Amino acid sequence: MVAVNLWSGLRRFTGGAEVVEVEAATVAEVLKALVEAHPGLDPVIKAGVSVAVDGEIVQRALNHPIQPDSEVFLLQQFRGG
Amino acid sequence: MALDNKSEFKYIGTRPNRPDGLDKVTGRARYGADAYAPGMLHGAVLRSPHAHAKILNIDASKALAMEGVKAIVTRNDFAKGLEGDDWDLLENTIAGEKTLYDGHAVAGIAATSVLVAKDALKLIEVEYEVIPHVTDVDAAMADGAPVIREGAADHSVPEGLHPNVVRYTEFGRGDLDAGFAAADMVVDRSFKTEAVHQGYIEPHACLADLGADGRGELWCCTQGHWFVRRMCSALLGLETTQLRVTASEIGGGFGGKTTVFIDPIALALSRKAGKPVKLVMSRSEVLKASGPTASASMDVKMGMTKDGKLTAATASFRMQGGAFPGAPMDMTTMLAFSCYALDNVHHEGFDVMTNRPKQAAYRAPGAPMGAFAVESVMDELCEGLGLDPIETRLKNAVKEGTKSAFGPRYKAIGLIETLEAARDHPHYSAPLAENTGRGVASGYWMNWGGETSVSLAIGEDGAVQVGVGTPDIGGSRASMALMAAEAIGIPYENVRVNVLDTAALGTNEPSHGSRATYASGLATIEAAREAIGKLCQRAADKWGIDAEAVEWKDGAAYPSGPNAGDFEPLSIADIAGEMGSTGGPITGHHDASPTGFGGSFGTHIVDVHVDPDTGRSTVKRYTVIQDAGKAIHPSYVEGQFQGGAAQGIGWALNEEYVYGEDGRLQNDVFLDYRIPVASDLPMIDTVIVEVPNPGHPYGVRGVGETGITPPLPAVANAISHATGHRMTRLPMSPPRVLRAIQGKGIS
Amino acid sequence: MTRIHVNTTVNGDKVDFLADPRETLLDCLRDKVGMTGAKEGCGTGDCGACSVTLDGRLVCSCLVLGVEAEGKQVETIEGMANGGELHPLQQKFIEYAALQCGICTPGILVATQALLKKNPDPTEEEVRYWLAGNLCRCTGYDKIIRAVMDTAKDLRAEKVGGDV
Amino acid sequence: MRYHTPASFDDAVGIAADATGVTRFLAGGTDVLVQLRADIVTPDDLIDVKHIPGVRDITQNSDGSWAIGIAVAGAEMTECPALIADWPGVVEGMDLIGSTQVQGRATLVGNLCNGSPAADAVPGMIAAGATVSITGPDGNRTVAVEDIPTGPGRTALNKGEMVTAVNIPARGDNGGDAYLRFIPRTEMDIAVVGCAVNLRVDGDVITEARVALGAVAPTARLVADAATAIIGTTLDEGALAALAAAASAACNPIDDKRGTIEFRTHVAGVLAQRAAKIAYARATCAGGE
Repeated sequence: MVAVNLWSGLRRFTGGAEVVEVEAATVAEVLKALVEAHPGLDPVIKAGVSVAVDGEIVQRALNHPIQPDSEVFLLQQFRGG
Repeated sequence: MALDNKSEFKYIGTRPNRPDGLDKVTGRARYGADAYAPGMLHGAVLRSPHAHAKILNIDASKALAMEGVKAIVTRNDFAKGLEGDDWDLLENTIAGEKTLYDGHAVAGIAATSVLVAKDALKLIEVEYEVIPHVTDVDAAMADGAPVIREGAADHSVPEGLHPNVVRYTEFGRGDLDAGFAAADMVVDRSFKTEAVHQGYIEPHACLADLGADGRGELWCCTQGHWFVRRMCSALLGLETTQLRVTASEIGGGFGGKTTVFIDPIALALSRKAGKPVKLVMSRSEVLKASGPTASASMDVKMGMTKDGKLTAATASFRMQGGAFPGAPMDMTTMLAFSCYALDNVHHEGFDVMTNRPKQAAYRAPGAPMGAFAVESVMDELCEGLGLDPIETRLKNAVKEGTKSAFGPRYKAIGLIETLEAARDHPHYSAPLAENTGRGVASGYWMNWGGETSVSLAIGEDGAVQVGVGTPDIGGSRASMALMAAEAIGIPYENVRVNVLDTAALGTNEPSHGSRATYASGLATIEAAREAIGKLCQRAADKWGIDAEAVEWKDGAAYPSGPNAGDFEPLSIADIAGEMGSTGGPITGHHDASPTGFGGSFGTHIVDVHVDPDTGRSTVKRYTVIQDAGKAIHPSYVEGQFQGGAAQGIGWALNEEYVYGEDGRLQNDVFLDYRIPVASDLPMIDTVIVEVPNPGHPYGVRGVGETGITPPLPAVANAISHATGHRMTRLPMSPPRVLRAIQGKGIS
Repeated sequence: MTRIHVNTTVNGDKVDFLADPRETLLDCLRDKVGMTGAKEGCGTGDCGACSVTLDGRLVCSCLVLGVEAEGKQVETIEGMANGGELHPLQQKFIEYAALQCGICTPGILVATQALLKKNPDPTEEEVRYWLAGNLCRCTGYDKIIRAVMDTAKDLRAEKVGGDV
Repeated sequence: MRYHTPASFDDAVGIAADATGVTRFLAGGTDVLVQLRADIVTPDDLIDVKHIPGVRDITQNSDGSWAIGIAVAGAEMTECPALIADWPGVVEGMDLIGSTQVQGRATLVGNLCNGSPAADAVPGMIAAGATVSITGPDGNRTVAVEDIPTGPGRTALNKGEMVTAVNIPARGDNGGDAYLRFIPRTEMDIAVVGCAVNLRVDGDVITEARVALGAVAPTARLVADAATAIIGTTLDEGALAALAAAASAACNPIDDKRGTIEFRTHVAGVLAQRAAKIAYARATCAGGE
């Protein structure tokens, strides 16, 4: 299981949980599992998010691997200038 | 992608002439407006004179009847049924039922000359019904404010907020009450910043040629032509790969050329007229109707112990990004406290719509506003507790392994190194003249990887051509050539770098997010390594040994050790000269969406003199210290530092969007939109700190954006010290500073 | 609209074109003479990207009408190098990385050349004030000013050397 | 738009008098072209005055007074040492307009006839006591510079009339003038406040003075009270305070994107003091500069 840290604004979609444990080996699997566990997150993830995996920020590379002990954060989508 | 841990570089870190230098000093370089096509028409755009109005009717019959007018387009000439971001983009490109801001495009025209097109614009009759408008962020959130668009708010917005609040975020951790209770001093302040413009000197320009069969070409100045291709295809209902987009030389972007404004209009005109159409914005159109940055209204509260340890921090950011969702409040919130280790921290952000143009990215989008507020409070805490601002920052600075305020732990980073370099810099201890204050501030930009594709090919003469997809805004072709030269071991002069068009390479994200040197550089190195593998194979074939027994060094293949056999080395030119007969062309290619982009911290020191009688501020001395990871071409790294500082100084002192009561932009020319001129600035000293980024073979961090983050608070802190009054509002224009000096408050 | 036949000299070459009197010299240079080195950054004389000299006097070509060029000598960035040999200012700008995007560079070079003709030994302050009408958004001006000061020094040394 | 290149003032006036639409004279063009470009004014007839003989001349008359041609560019004034020695403030005012490039084109008369309350060249001319020569369908007249602007964008010139020269009095002994303006940047801005001071001394006592303010009222204005405040003084602290008060009192500015009423009123006093000090220093060490 991977512990995914959400931002607190998402608690109202997860029944108050700010950390959600999911079974996942890639970023794509994390996102899929989050929506399965909490369908309220679907529009959030569809709108675009970034995922931090052990300090690296993944936005497009959904095949990025995740270890069971990885530190994973769901973040808002990044933009650059 | 791991760090090579290479300590010796032959080409990286040198300062050769850039490959496009000659073109740019002789006038040969071709920018957006420098393209001409046979039979070309000229376009012009009719724009709304109202901040907010219903379009009741558009009658273009008189204009169309004018001699030389070949096509007129309105919203009806674009794709139907778009949703989400594409709908926003189309609505911003050309108004639908309502005009949403002063300068919003209403119709486009193509004619045989610019003068005819402009004359014809005056004959288009538009019937408007003017409705109430709002341009200020706080006013737009207040009860009774005109609603820009009902139903624009997304899932993130809690109940009870004004419909103009379209996105909301909130995150944090720890126990704020306990944190503030543990503080010896708490500062709670409100801040406000005005919208500013990227101010690139080249207005948007394009040349479009789109056939009735849906196949077309577009030449334009952009930071990312694949973005342009995707956006234009969506707005015109084209198949993406039917549109070939070529990025011209680009005359500055700073984030403002990562989207489209006129390109879809030029394509629609071309499709309708059956001829190429050139469309160039005027400066006034650029200021009114391209994508300035957001303005912000902010509250920041921070607590500190008397020995300088931060105990808790909260912030609320209200940001308007024009008549569409997209103000960068997410980046502002994530990065506001990025410099400090905090156990108790909370952030809140509001994305608010107003009757202003749709904001676009501007260098570290969202970060400078947050840094202004947070670093000002940090300075006030240090001042109030009698602490040194650099030592105090060092005491709280994040380092490798620290949990960031936004969650993840940092990898190897260089904030402490920049602070130590600032503390030890002679500027920090130099005496100050009368009425002069010194300000210090730090800042961060996390950078970006993004989709990247690079192709590399060996020429018959052994020279190397590199094709990248990231437009060169500030010397990146030189950086790519240096990295390719280093990877292959051939002279810099033997590498040619070209920015390829969308038909020639896989998808590339724009040159934004400080990603070009990082991501295209990484892909260039990997593509070079792939080509080296092939070169070694050719040598191995020739020698009749295994490729594993061939070693590549200094641009040549060698047998690796005595066991491999005794062969004369084969240079890249030797192998290339025979490549046609030894298996064909030799190329390397790399596609990636790299994630290890690291991030770059900077610390700035500035001395500002304030005329006590007029409130006029003069920057007397400026020093930028920033972590580059590894400076590929130090001159252009310094250039990024200096340019970022200059833009930040402009934002701090005199740049602002001024809207009148009528909701119209009052300062739509460079005369009144006051960017710094040469005589406004001192030399800008730079110190390049190098803490290698573990996510790049040579340790590169993007350096483009961080430099605009510290200047706002650094200048504000300096003026606060020079005047004895805390400056909480930008720009710190003379009337505002004079009022503060006279004790009349900050208006 | 009646167009006017204009005869002028650009970088030493006689050229002629038909101009609507509303068209600026910048428009005419770019669209009729085919010289796109001068750029339009503002159209109101505030950015200097269109700098040229008119009978030796530095002007913004966006603030001169094409018809005013009748019988005049116009010098543009395209005439600055001597064939394949760059002017020392051009060479120094490349060496000093005094340009990033390069859109302001032609105007700044033309303006600087005019300065050094008038004042071969300018102070940093004089260079900054002379160039105040040439906006650069990329560089913060630092490397530009250094390149100009250093070129001026080289040119003075060359002149002294020549006299000896 | 018709473009004319008359070879004499008579021809120019004839064209202007016969014109039925919008007419503009073109000298430096730094305002006309901007207005044309921004679609604010597109003249039907544009009269280029630069082909009239003598319009590019700066002439010092035998009595020491100056006549400045209507097409003399700012850069040409700053290249005339004798004019600068006599009227540094007048030249400073002209020199502050726009960039080096704009200096290559912009003219005193253009700056005056554009009618901007913030015109930098105008307060210096007013303080100097300059006049303009005017010719028109009804003959010639001479008008004080301060009587030319009548409001933003408006002048006292009648249809068909045009200025043919600016006349600046002889400097005379023991005089000095200065012009200062306030702008947020160091260059390239429109004046938020402008102030010119012209004075004469006998020993260290001011015997004559003229003070003019720009950008603080619908037109540049001559402020008699400000002059009175320093005449008969050695520009001591009391006189400076009275000068500042008189200058501020004469302000009737507007709030706009460039400055507030409050700011302009205050800074007018500050600039009046600073300009007076420079003019006084120039007068008291006249010739020594």
